[in-house]
Amino acid sequence: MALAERIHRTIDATHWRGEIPLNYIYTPGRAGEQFLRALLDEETFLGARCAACGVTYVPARIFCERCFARIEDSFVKLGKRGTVHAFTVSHETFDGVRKEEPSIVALIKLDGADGVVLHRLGDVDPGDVRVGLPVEAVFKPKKDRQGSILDVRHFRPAKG
Amino acid sequence: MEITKEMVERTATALKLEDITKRKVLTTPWQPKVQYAWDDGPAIGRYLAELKNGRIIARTCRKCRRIMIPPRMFCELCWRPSDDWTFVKDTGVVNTFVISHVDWKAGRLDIKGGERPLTPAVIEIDGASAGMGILHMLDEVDPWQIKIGMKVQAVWKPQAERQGAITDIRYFKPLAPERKRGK
Amino acid sequence: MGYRRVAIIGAGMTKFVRFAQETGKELAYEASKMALDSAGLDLSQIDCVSVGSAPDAFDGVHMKGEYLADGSGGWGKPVMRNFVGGGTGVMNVIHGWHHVASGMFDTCLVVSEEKMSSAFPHPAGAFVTIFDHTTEQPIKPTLLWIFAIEMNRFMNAHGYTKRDIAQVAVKNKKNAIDHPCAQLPGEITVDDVLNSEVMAYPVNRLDVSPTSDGAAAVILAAEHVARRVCEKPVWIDGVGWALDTAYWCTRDLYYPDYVEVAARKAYEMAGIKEPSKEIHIAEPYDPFTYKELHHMEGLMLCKRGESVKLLNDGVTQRTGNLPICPSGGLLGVGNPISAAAVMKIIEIFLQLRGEAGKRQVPGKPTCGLAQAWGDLMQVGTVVVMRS
Amino acid sequence: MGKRVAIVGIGTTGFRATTPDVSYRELTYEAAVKAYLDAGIEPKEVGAFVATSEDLIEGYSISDEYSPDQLGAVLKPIHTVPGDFLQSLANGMMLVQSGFADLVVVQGLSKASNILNVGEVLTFAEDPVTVRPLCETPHAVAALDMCRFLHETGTTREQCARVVVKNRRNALRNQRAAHGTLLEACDVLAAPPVAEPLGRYDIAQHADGAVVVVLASEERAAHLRRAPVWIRGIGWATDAPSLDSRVWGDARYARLAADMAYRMAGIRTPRREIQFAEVNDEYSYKELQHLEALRIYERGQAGRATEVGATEPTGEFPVNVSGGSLGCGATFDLDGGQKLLEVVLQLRGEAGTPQLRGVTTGLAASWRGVPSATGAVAVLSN
Repeated sequence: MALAERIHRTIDATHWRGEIPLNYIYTPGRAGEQFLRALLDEETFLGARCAACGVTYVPARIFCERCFARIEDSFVKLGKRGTVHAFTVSHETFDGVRKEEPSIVALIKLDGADGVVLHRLGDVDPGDVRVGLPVEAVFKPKKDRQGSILDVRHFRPAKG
Repeated sequence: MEITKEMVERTATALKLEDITKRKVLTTPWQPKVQYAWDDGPAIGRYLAELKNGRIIARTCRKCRRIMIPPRMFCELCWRPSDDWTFVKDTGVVNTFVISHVDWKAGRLDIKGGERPLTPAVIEIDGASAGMGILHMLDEVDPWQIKIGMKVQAVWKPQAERQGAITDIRYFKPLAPERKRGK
Repeated sequence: MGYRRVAIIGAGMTKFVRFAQETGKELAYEASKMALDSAGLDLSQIDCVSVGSAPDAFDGVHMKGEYLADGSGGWGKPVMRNFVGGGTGVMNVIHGWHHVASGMFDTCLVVSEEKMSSAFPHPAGAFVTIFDHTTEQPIKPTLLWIFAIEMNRFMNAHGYTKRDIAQVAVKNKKNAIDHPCAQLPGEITVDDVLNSEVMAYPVNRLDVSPTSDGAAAVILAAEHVARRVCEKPVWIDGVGWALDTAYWCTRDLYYPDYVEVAARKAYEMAGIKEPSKEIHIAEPYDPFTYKELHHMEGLMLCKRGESVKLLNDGVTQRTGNLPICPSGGLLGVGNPISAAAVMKIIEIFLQLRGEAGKRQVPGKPTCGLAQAWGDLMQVGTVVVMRS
Repeated sequence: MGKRVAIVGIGTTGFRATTPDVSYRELTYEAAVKAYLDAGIEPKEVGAFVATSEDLIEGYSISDEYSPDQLGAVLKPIHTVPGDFLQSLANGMMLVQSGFADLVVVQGLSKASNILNVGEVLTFAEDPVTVRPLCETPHAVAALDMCRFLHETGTTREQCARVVVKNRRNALRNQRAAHGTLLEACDVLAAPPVAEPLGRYDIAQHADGAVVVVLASEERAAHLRRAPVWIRGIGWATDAPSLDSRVWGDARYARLAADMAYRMAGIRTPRREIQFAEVNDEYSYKELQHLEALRIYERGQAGRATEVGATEPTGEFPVNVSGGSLGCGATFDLDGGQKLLEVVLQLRGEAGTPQLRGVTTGLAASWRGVPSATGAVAVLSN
């Protein structure tokens, strides 16, 4: 409507294909650098605590989003244990392809943190996962770690 | 309050290129694959189809009497549907131009090694309303001989290679008299 | 008609650098935090946030306004992003003005950020995709071309030479020596510009502003708040913005009509009849040398074809009668697109308060202007400020 | 109390899964022509325009370049809000209230069908360092939120499925909707899982379409032909953008946005003072979660209400009579435009077959989709 003339043959309804051709390299930032290095070197999650708000963020960040205090000097090591805050059994990849094996994606509330880490669960049957399940991070061997969130292979039910 | 050097000192940490390429800082790469198929619609669809036929088509507005290229189904100035199709010529006049030593990736052309600079131009198409041009490339001319106001003509791909795209015109070249002044 | 008066009461910015270690969020935080501190406010006193950032393709994050919201002080607040390409920085302040002038909010934190270095090795792919996807991108254009195309037309129309225009780079880079955030300050000569690498004739390397990372922020407040919390509010007395057609090849690029339309609106609002006399200091957008001159003409700070004369006569020097880009501009301070234009707003803010330090222009200016430009040579955004 | 702002014209193309015969230009043009005709105005009378777009959705690096022509806005004040349509509407409202313009146009568009890989685009919105490398589907973000919502409120998957059944059936009666169909709850529950508990039918499919709205000041509205629909309240808010620190299981952004809109509208008991709503239901559970965040239902009660038919067109509080996002189609940042359109048409008595009787106040609530934590709310009255 609104046009004086329209396409009236299917064959004339054409399209043009294209893309946005880009490549990125991201720095993790001042806080992120330390967060990733803590995974890499110490197998621990680094958080940041805002004393005024009583909130512990993880990953560590340089500012408290609630009160805008600078918390760059209040980083805390949170270890690698926590509980499942929420989970999903995921059957598709991010580009929409059906996975052969579904993965379990979870929000992990690390002990001592208020925030959550998004990661995968492993060494567990989907049917056995529940909210509140205690879990721990499984790290790749040191030689395979690169300073990435993927240095953590997954979380698994905590032992003991 | 003045903004002083001391105040801004810690606001941004300047890295060197090699800090990134040699991973002195940690980095995470990503190459998005964002692809589209944009519907042409009647105006651009016909424009491309006629390019495949070796012709340039425009749309007219009866009210402002403009002959519009690229064609559009409405006149953006009169705010009414456009009226008719009309073919325009494949010749035109250089409105403005560039002698580019860089390509779209910001890569440098090897000018000293004899590579020809890219010479894009806005070309006012003959038969379209005054000042109505398109972006295209100039070639078969010494870049430094290009002048604003120069008459040019489309050089088409052979019919079999045309696919209904703006690149069915390979480039524009000077009309015959000007050509003698080229290399 | 009477508008609710809106003032700028605080400002902050990061250094502008080619590769910042900081994330976009962190840069936004540093600028926002400094702005809050300078106004003596804490985040709870901010009613809303306006985020300005140029293409998502620079930082490499879709919905960048969402991504930047926490670093911009937007947690749990009304946050809205605005976008007019390269014109976004000044638009962002205008957008903040919308928020406060409407009466819906009393304070607004206006934050602009750009991290162009994420696009690696160069954000060229982001530039090719600003052109029409079907009728122009297949020709593989680059952003430089549109500047070169426009500059050539501008030179041709007025008989300006590259030597004339090169003086803008000399002036602005020199001005930037006194700017603590500057990325590319320096003493250069006209010959340095003319002898620098040819990028795309008529544009040489030193005609071009750099690729940058950085952030800048200002705080806007309604009059009753501004008078209470701020000793030297700077008033936003006029705003204007306009976009021309996307069919850019059908316009005569020698003159920026869109800047004139935007400026007329801002002048009308500010009650300015003779801009060249009533405006004491200006920060027109200068991502490329010729652009400063092109915009001075569009802003009617001089007659068409006379901008070079003002430049030649030293009128636009920091010590001249109409200082232009006393900050050092994008050519000297750097060009993290939208943050660069907020830097211009900040420069006028500081100059009108007499707080520009070594950059302070003489004569106690009371009326200044900042302007930005963007898209396909298409958008003008103008703010007129008074002390 | 700000100056009153009215909607005096609205135009739409309606929504279809694909629109292969028109470009984004012509799609917007159609909605604009209709909106201006509806308002009885010419674009040259308009003081300012607000366009809505996100670059990666349009497939441009600076998509705002392409906003003026098809709105008749060449050399006019026009800018783009990369946000939800209702945020653009709020911006338009501010432009009227400030006195900058007494006639403002707000535009939104979806050409979702032109995006070949939506998952890639949405993943590109996730944090590049801490989330994106996992390469999980963006639907997982919604699924985690849903998991938490079900866990905290006791809402069931069946109740969510009832939302799908209702909205897609409602869409069958709405000529503007793209995805109407007859399903039963068991069909929804039996559909292949995408990210559990989300199955295929729990996720709205996309649609193309455009909406253009004309806003006017009270003085100007008095001289226009259409009876105004008043924007009584508007609100928008962003919760923590990072996945790590936001509230999961509750739409805090919607709660904050609604609080702002209700405050402006002077609404204390939304459930009583508002008669119907169009709320974002891009995922089935979102309708329920949003209704609770909007204080229409107590936490944990929206599922029950749905089960007993309270949100059906014939129920006590009709929700998404249009079919919502599940029935009309998900349209990215046109979401709020699709919701607003239906509320305006209902209040004018022009909704067609799904027309509710005697309604005077309605609510539109949008969400910017995963992984955002931003939503907007508008309260409208005739």
